[in-house]
Amino acid sequence: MWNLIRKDLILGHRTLIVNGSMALVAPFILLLPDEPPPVILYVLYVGLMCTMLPVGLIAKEEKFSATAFTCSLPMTRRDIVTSRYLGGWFIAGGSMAVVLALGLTVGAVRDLWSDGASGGLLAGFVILGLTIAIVIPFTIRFGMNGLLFGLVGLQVLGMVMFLLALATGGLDAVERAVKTAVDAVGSYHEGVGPIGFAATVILGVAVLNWLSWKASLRIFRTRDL
Amino acid sequence: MEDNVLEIRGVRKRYPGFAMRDVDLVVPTGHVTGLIGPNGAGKTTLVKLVMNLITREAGEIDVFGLDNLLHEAAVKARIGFVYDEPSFPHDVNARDLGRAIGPFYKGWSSERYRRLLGEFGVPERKRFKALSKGMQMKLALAIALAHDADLLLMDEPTAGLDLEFRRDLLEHLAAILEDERKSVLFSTHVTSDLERFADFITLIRDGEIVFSLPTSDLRDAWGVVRGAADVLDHLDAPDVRGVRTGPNGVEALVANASLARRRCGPEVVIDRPSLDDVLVLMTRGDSYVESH
Amino acid sequence: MDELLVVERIQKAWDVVALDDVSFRLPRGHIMGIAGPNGSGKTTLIRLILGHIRPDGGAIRVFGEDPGVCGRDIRSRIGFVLDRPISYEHLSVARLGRLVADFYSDWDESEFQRLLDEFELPRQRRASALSRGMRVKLGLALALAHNAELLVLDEPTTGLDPVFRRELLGRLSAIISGGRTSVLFSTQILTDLERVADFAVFLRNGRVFFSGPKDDLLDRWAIVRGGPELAAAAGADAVRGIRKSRMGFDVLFDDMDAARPYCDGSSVLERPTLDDVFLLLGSKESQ
Amino acid sequence: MTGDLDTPEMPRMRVILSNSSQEPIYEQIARQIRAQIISGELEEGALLSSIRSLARGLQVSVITTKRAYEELEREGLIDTVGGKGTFVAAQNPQFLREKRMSLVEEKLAAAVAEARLVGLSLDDLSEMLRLLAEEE
Repeated sequence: MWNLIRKDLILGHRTLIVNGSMALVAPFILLLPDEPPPVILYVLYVGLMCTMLPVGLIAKEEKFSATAFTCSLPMTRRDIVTSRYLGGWFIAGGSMAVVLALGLTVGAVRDLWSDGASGGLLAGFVILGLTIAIVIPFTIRFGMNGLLFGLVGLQVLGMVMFLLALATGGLDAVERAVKTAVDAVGSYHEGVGPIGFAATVILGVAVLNWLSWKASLRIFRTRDL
Repeated sequence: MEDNVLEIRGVRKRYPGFAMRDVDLVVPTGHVTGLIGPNGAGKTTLVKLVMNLITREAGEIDVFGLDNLLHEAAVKARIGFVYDEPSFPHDVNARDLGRAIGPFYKGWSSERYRRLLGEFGVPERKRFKALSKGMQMKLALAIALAHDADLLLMDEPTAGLDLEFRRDLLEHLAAILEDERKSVLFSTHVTSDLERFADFITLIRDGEIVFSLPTSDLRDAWGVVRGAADVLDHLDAPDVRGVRTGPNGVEALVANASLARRRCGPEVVIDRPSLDDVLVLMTRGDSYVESH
Repeated sequence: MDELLVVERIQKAWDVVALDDVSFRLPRGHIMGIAGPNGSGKTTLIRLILGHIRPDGGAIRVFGEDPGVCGRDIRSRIGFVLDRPISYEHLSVARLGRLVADFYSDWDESEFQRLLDEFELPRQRRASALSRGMRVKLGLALALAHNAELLVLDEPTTGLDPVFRRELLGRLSAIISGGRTSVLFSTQILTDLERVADFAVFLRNGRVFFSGPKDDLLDRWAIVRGGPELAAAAGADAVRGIRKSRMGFDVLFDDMDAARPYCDGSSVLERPTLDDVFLLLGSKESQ
Repeated sequence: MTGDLDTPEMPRMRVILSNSSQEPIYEQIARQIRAQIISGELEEGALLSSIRSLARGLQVSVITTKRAYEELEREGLIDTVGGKGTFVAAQNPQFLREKRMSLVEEKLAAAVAEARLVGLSLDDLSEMLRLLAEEE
């Protein structure tokens, strides 16, 4: 399994360097506006950029139809899918830790953490887990352009729903729904306290990844290369 | 040690416009089996099924006596695989590939890999995209040959390569075959390479195995009867494997040349068939025949 | 017999010598096959003939003109099928035909349609979706439809199966049978050259080691396969190539009678195949 | 790059194959090895190349060299000792000559059968034999 991740690192090192340096620099854009963003937004942004690293590797392999070669290595399809998830967490998590750590050396970034480091870290973990769980099966099934179309499609879908809500005057209904969801989470947070809340979130992300892993297995197992 | 390195039983696979029904094939250990057949006959499908790159509707495949689904990793660890369009990420070079792939194989030797790259003339640091198609193929061959595989599974490994390289490759395979535990399954359109070198020839057409025979049988027992159209009347029907009619006479492929000789007498031309002849004459439909 | 193509002492080099003193002639109504290892200059030669590049030295005459100078109207009388994808290949076969038709004054639409039927080419399918063999046939149809007098094909049969190759070679023979058109094709598969070519040119490292009727090679030349004693034959002037074999040497002679004295009881004297010629021509492995 | 066929202790066995002759390759191999055994070039007890290294050397199929060795073994000219290799069998000249004579007889009988089938008379056949004898 680790051979597969090692292979991706070696064969994809050029892409990793490119995406990695972007992930390193980009968060500083958040510091441009005079009023500093909440730490959660900063961590979310770093998380998103870092998950693009492993996803970029998978997409590249699909683009050059090198997946057939990977499958000719002495590995089962299960190993390959699992290595995508472990690799995803390892590369994205690792790079995120590095970016956040380096960020601390910059004063302005350090201040962001003052109002709730734990919340930020939890948010980082969640964004990592969510992106990996959603993007990997998508890329395995539809490959590189599938991923791009998917992302664009999501945005378009979001806009359409927004316009629909606007047109049908249901905007405040949507608002109310979002508000109640946020309140529910807030009250649940009070109810079980920060530790309990963090535990349920982590559990939730873990279950989501497990389900996504299962889905990817089924997709990949029946795919003709 | 298995006497058959590869056994395919009752395999079924369908694509739009192509169907493989209940294919059985046995590839003996310690020998070179040449796989020939027109484009779209199912050569690539067979190779991909063995490597489990594509799914199958039915059938079992044993490699080295192991079921290639239950023991997928163990089987693939002992196969050197060359696919007719080698596909690696475009920005990697031979050195990266060696470092990335070596650990997967117990028998991998980076010294042998470098020697092969040198012999095939593959630059170690040039990016894959910058290599010519022939050079990309040589890189794929170097990788397949570098881990001392027990079965070399090659789908059209010499397309577009010149005769000198093809002969060098056959030399490499012959050296490997001195160890009778090694085997080669080699699909190619350039059948002249297989003529003397392959031990067995398997002809596949429209998803069906037409025959699997020792090459020497095809070469020494079979014949191509060339003459006027009436020559067919002399021939023994079950013995005729294929006929092509052309503007200046007919060509009939027979499985027993000496019998045909006795039937047709000394003045009829009976040549030793080339593998191209066998393939062309056994493919139905005499579309265009050259007027030459 | 007028010569459609005359190549005279051509020199061409980039950082390495691509072609060195290459000469040959192709008369009308014949097929010439060019053979040589990868990188021996075949493609460079074809690009020179099409006027895409100019020689450093020597001269090329296509229909008596220099393709580098008046390339345009020469190219209208040449049909070429190159290894590269066809331009405008996103168009369907039929529309590609209409587009190409505008380039050629003497385009013959009915001939093009007839050829599409004869070659069994699907009119509505996009050129890019055609199989490799179909693409070569499309190139042929396009070339013949503007009744090109010289067909130039760069490795047309590479990657095609023997059935398709034999059919394609059959078409090349049919094309020249009218006596008006000549065909020049490069190949790595020497049995193809053996089957249809009238003339053969063998290139190695940019130099011509044989140029002439293919049948000379098959009917006049000879090969002696024998033991170590054959090393002595290396000096003979009829020897065109000598190569080590496991048991001794294979020696290529350009004349059977010149070879006979070197053949004692235990060695073999026979006609060479073009594979033998390819491997032995120009090699001097006796030292 | 083509490793040497003969390991030191193996004698120089000389087999030259013709691509164009009608004689099957395995027969060409058998014929030449038989001739070298009978002529004494390959003495008794000499170790021959293995089936596989001969196949590699001559660039032919392993089945072809196996068939040639099987034929020679049937004729008692060579024998294979499991695991150790194939050796030239013990020959005594008398036994050898007899075997050669019977071989010639066999071939002539086959020629007579073929001739009868094709309607050649005895005179035609002997004429053909005379021509062939002179040509050699």
